[in-house]
Amino acid sequence: QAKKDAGPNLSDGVVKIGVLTDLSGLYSDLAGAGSILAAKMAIEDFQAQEKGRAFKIELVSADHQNKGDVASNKAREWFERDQVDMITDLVTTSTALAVMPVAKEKNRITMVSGAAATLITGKNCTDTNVHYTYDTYALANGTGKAVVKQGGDSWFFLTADYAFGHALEKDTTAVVLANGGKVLGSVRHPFPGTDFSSFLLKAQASGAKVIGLANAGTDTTNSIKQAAEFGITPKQSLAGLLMFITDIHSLGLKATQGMYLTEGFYWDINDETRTWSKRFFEKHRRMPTMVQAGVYSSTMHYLRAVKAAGTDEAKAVMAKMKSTPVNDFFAKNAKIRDDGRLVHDFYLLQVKKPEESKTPWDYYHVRQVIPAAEAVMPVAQSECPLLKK
Amino acid sequence: MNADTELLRVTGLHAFYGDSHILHGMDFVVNRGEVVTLLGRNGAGRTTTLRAILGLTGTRSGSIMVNGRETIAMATHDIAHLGIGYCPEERGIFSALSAEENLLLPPAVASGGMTLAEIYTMFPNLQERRNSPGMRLSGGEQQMLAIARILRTGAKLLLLDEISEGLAPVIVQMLAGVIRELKSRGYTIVIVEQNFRFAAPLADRHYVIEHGRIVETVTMNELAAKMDRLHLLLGI
Amino acid sequence: MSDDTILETRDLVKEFKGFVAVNGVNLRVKRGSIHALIGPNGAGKTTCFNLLTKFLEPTRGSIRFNGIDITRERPAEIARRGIIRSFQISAVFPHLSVLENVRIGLQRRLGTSFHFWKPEKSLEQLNDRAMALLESVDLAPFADSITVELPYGRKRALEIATTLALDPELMLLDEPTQGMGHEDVGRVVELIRKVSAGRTIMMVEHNLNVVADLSHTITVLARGAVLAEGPYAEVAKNPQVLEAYVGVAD
Amino acid sequence: MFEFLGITPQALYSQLLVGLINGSFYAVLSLGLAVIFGMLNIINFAHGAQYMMGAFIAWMGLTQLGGWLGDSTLQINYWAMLLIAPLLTAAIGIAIERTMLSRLYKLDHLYGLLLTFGLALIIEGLFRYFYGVSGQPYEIPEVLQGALNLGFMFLPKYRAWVIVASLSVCFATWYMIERTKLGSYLRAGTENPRLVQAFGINVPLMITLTYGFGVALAAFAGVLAAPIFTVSPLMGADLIIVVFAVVVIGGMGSILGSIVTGLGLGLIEGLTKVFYSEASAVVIFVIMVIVLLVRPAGLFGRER
Amino acid sequence: MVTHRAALGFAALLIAGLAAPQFGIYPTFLMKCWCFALFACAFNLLIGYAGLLSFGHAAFFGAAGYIAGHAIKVWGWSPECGLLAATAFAAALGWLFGSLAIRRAGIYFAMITLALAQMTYFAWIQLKFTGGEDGLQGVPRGEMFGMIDLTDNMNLYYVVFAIFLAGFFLIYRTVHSPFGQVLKSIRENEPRALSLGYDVARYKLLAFVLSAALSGLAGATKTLVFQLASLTDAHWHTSGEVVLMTLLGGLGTVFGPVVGAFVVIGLQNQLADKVGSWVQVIMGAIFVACVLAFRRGIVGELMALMHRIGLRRV
Ligand SMILES: Nc1ncnc2c1ncn2[C@@H]1O[C@H](COP(=O)(O)OP(=O)(O)OP(=O)(O)O)[C@@H](O)[C@H]1O
Ligand SMILES: Nc1ncnc2c1ncn2[C@@H]1O[C@H](COP(=O)(O)OP(=O)(O)OP(=O)(O)O)[C@@H](O)[C@H]1O
Ligand SMILES: [Mg+2]
Ligand SMILES: [Mg+2]
Repeated sequence: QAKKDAGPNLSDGVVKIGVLTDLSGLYSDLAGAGSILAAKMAIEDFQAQEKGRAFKIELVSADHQNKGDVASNKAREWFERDQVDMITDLVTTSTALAVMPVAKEKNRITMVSGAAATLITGKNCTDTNVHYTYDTYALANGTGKAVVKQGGDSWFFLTADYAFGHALEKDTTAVVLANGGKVLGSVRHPFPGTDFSSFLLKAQASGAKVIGLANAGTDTTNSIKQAAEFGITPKQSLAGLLMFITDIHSLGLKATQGMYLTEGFYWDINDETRTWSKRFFEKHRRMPTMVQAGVYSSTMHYLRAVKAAGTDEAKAVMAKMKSTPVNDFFAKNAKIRDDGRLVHDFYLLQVKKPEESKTPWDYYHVRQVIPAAEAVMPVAQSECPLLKK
Repeated sequence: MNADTELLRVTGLHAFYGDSHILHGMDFVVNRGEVVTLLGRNGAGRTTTLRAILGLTGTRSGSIMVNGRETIAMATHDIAHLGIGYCPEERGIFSALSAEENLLLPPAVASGGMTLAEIYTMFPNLQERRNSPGMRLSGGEQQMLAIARILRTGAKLLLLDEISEGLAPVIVQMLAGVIRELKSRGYTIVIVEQNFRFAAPLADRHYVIEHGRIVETVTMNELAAKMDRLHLLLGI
Repeated sequence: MSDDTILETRDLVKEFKGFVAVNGVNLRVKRGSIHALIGPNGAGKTTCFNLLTKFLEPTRGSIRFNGIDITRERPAEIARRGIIRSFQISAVFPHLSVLENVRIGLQRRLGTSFHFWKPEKSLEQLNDRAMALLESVDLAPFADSITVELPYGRKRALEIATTLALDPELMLLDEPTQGMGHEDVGRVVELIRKVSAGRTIMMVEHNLNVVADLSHTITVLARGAVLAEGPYAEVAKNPQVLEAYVGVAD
Repeated sequence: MFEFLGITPQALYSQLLVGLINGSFYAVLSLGLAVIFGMLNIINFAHGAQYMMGAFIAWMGLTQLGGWLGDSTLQINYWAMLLIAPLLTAAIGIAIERTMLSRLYKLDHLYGLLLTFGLALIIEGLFRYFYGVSGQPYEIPEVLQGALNLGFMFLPKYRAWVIVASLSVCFATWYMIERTKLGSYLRAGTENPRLVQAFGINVPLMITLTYGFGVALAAFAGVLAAPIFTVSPLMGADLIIVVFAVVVIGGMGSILGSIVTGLGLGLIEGLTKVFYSEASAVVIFVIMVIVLLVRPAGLFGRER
Repeated sequence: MVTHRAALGFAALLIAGLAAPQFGIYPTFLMKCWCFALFACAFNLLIGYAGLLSFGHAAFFGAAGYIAGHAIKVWGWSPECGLLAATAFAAALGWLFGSLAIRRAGIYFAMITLALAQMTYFAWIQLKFTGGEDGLQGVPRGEMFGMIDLTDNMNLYYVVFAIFLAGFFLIYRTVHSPFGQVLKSIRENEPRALSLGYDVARYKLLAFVLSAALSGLAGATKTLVFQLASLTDAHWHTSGEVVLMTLLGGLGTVFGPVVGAFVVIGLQNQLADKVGSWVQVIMGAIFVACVLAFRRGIVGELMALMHRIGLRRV
């Protein structure tokens, strides 16, 4: 029973938000049910702030199984049949890339939090999309630069042999070279892989100081474990180019201590992040990942924009979202660029030693706050046609 | 008759393959040291009788006493251990095994089986082809192997199904000799045959089967007298 | 090669890993005759059949059919030349109807066997011919039955009908009466005699009555080589044959 | 010092050794498949899932059992698990064989493949539901931590143990099947179980135990794998396809073939990783196609 | 009698297909179902009538998807040309696979097709134009024959349905053709067919190529519907799914695969959001149930039931 008189001019009387995420696959820990929870919290908080007077909001969610076709199929169904207005999360690049053109065609909004590729705001950018949380450039850039500065100036890459791994390697190589380091070589491993020892031996033979892990998920965790087994670490150090707090959690601090990594969010930055994260933890029994925090923040930002624009029409809402800066526990004064990139601060983190960790999920030293302008890919490098007006 | 003289007693045996009822109450007895044949036309149920004795058909009911033990409810492999050797109609040579492996396959179920050397003297073809895979043997060689295989096990009750099939006349003659020899050693033998000329001189008794029942019993002495009846029943 | 020789082999040899199963066999089969191949078990009869139909590759030697060298041809080609074999165990298409079984044999000569776009109806033109063939082996009443349900003897008859459908010049029968009851044996013998009109038949058979009854020429194989050849009366008296095959009558 | 295509001999040796380690996993897994295929004529699609179960049981015993029973000191260590996990998995396998597979022997063998495919989906799905897919850590047992200095490389002790353990198991299996009467019973039992039973052998029991044994081999490999590969519900799913290829190359059902081919392909795959790592995922399939072109029955298979 | 029943089935299928979207059933879902139904029918041609279980059929389905996607998106071909090119490619791939695989039968055949499919799967990951694991997105639907606007969902629906019908009819025809007869005889007794002069390998190969081509057509059509080609379609799980559809619907029945495809896709659609990873478990359970309890599949069991009732009446 939406109070239509008080609320904005909505197409079908409700604002429908879809969380399209990985509920059963490799990334269900870092997004999945936690992302749905985050979106739900955002809706509840928004309704509470508006004292329920704003408009009716519905939440739907589905598992995209990390498959582009499943995601596009579901999105199409949501848009065409269920009048969903906005889809968030989209964990892998393939799902994001598959859903974005559908959304554009149907004039709806996507707010990607889970996917990583810079393609999303690059060649494949759309004007109905926001890439909210992080991308490979930001992570590679943050970690790459920091590690070279710490003296890790010769690199060897262990790269997952698929588009995403290649992109990660390319981005990081650029950063390493730009900061005066050198790249001694790289090896491509099949994706997904199980045994990395051959590749690690090659990395070892290269004599590089740093082995950059341009892979994700279990590939990364397996590489880290096996590097320790073959005595490669700590003689050479590893740099995880795409890692989440859940990876550290499953590997344990013993295996990961000392590693550098970059994230767009960490629960233990300040009181605001802690307060929100504690609330999240109460319900989920796990601390939020940056993806989940991003889902909350993006949903909230979207709802506020709908309210402000007085409509759920995508172009108008998009314009509102771009003109209003994000200001919450997740990001401060962050703005959405024309290519859809949310420009916000990132954190360079180092994994604590086991003895330094006092409470569960107390995993990182925050080594540096990477200012927004430095963290994301400069407009000049972007291939997004929307930026070239 | 009592359990000392009779080795096999079948009473009221019914057997089925799925829904089809094949044996309709068979009754017959085989005494120790006897050679008995089961005669009948194609499809009369002779093979089924042998298979039923070993529990290889579908459901069966009635009674089968082997050596004084009721076997109708026993598992096939336990029945075999009562001392039965079976040579199936389709020979059942294992193609994955060599001839000699085939020969050595059946485990001994009693003492006193023939030795490998004895068997090879009996069937020189097999010795020559011993390392050849079972399925590569010629039709007749397979037949010889199927018989030879059970002579090793010490089984004293042999169920032989159409053993003269596909063999050269000279080998058939030799087989007749083998059966006489076995009989003289005290073996008990049930033969299923089409080749009446082969079976007739060997057997102490003939049972004629029709539609899953014994319709006629002919002892060796009665053979000449009942020849006409046999002609009628078997179309010989 | 004279015109009345339909099939001729020269020094046909087949070795299996050092074992010589067929050893220099020279066969000469007269057109229109029934030619029996007999011999002790393991003599190489089935192997010979397999060589003639190219189910096995000869190690050496040549095969000529109607004066043409067919030693290098593939089984299907041989069949298309008109040499059709039967198997030691019955070979029918169990889940097709009896009529369809025969039609498979007839169908090849329509030349439409690869035509996946033609309706099945296009095969119905063959039904009359198929029925006639079934008639000739007394199977007409069973035309619509599913083949598995036939008794053994009738399956053999059906197999012969299917073979006849190809109108083979040369039929190779491997132990056609094996496993049959006495009546069936008689029926098959009659059948073979009937269909032998106008074609050549080669057969392997252990039932000497059948051999004596049917064949014009007999070749006796032993240990892969020809031991004797000639009409039954002659061969049956050959002492070597008696010893190796027939045995001494008791 | 000579170099071969830019690789020093030391590096080459170490890569070969690493290839051998993977090869021994392939060998144990394909051996299990070969045993099951050779004897039951069933392609055990659930083999990967059973491998995964072995690893999971080991992990549960070490880290979960205490929690379940309310006594956190209660643990079953790696060594005990090398025995317990295969036995437990085999027990499950036996239950599967008794209740399901045994009904299929009379049918086309393809049904066995389809059934085990379904089972694999179920097992993997259940584990995914309960444990997620991101994987569980499992520590290398104390005594096997650290590495041996071989001069040309540091060989982790655990990997050395993997080679020793799997080769011994392979050899023992080979001996049992090829050098004792058991082998011919099994092979004959595949072909004509009723007849073998008529010879006095308890064939159903033998088949059940054989399936159990094949499954146990998979679980054994799973326990071996637990400390070096993350324990995850998906660990067997893709591996199994590679192992199928190994079995096909070796010649299906050939015991010796599966062992030798498993080791050999591990080596070849290792070398591919060194010289052209992009191809390492396909090299086995390429070899498979080549082998099949030349020898349709596989390297050690019998032509039928 | 048989043709009578088949005609009835055809009519029902036609009416259901034409009417379904009018009853508010979501057309994109239906289109997906038709694509998989065609795929399953093509697969059934091979297993049901030639007795060959291919466990690598996703290779054709997926490959054609990529070819169609690339031709339409990058080369700017019209949809019908894209579909044709993709079908032709699948046929060629089928010829290649077939020539290798038909040298063996039974389980060996299944394994070899699986491995070959796996090889192509890795090729798709490596090749640049497929977009690797990201897939090939944004394939324009364009205009069919320059006149039917496919961006309209309803137009597209009827085009897809027409494609399905054409494929379905071709398969039906093939099964009931002189060629189909020979195929059946080969399945029944291969040495005998050979001895009758049929070049068995060539018949099997033609069946394989036909099946591959039609699977390709199905995959290409799916790309057109979803405007996307992805690795999923080429993955061996998809090969497994099509086996499931066919088995569930009824191996070797004309309509079985269609029913199976609808049930499986429908279930996946219904369950995916509600039960998450249980979908896999449920699919597995269906597999097991089919193999153990009703091997004739839905349509097969129905036909058996009708047969029984019919017998009783007579
Ligand atoms: N596995 C089976 N399933 C169903 N029916 C069978 C089966 N085996 C045999 N029969 C049927 O049982 C009947 C008796 O068969 P059996 O094999 O006992 O005959 P037989 O007297 O040995 O004759 P022969 O071996 O000469 O054909 C036949 O009608 C046959 O069709
Ligand atoms: N493929 C093969 N590999 C090895 N040896 C074989 C092969 N085929 C046949 N042989 C051997 O060749 C010999 C001849 O076999 P063949 O089958 O031709 O005999 P046959 O004359 O038909 O005998 P029978 O009358 O017993 O059927 C036999 O000793 C057999 O073991
Ligand atoms: Mg019989
Ligand atoms: Mg022979």
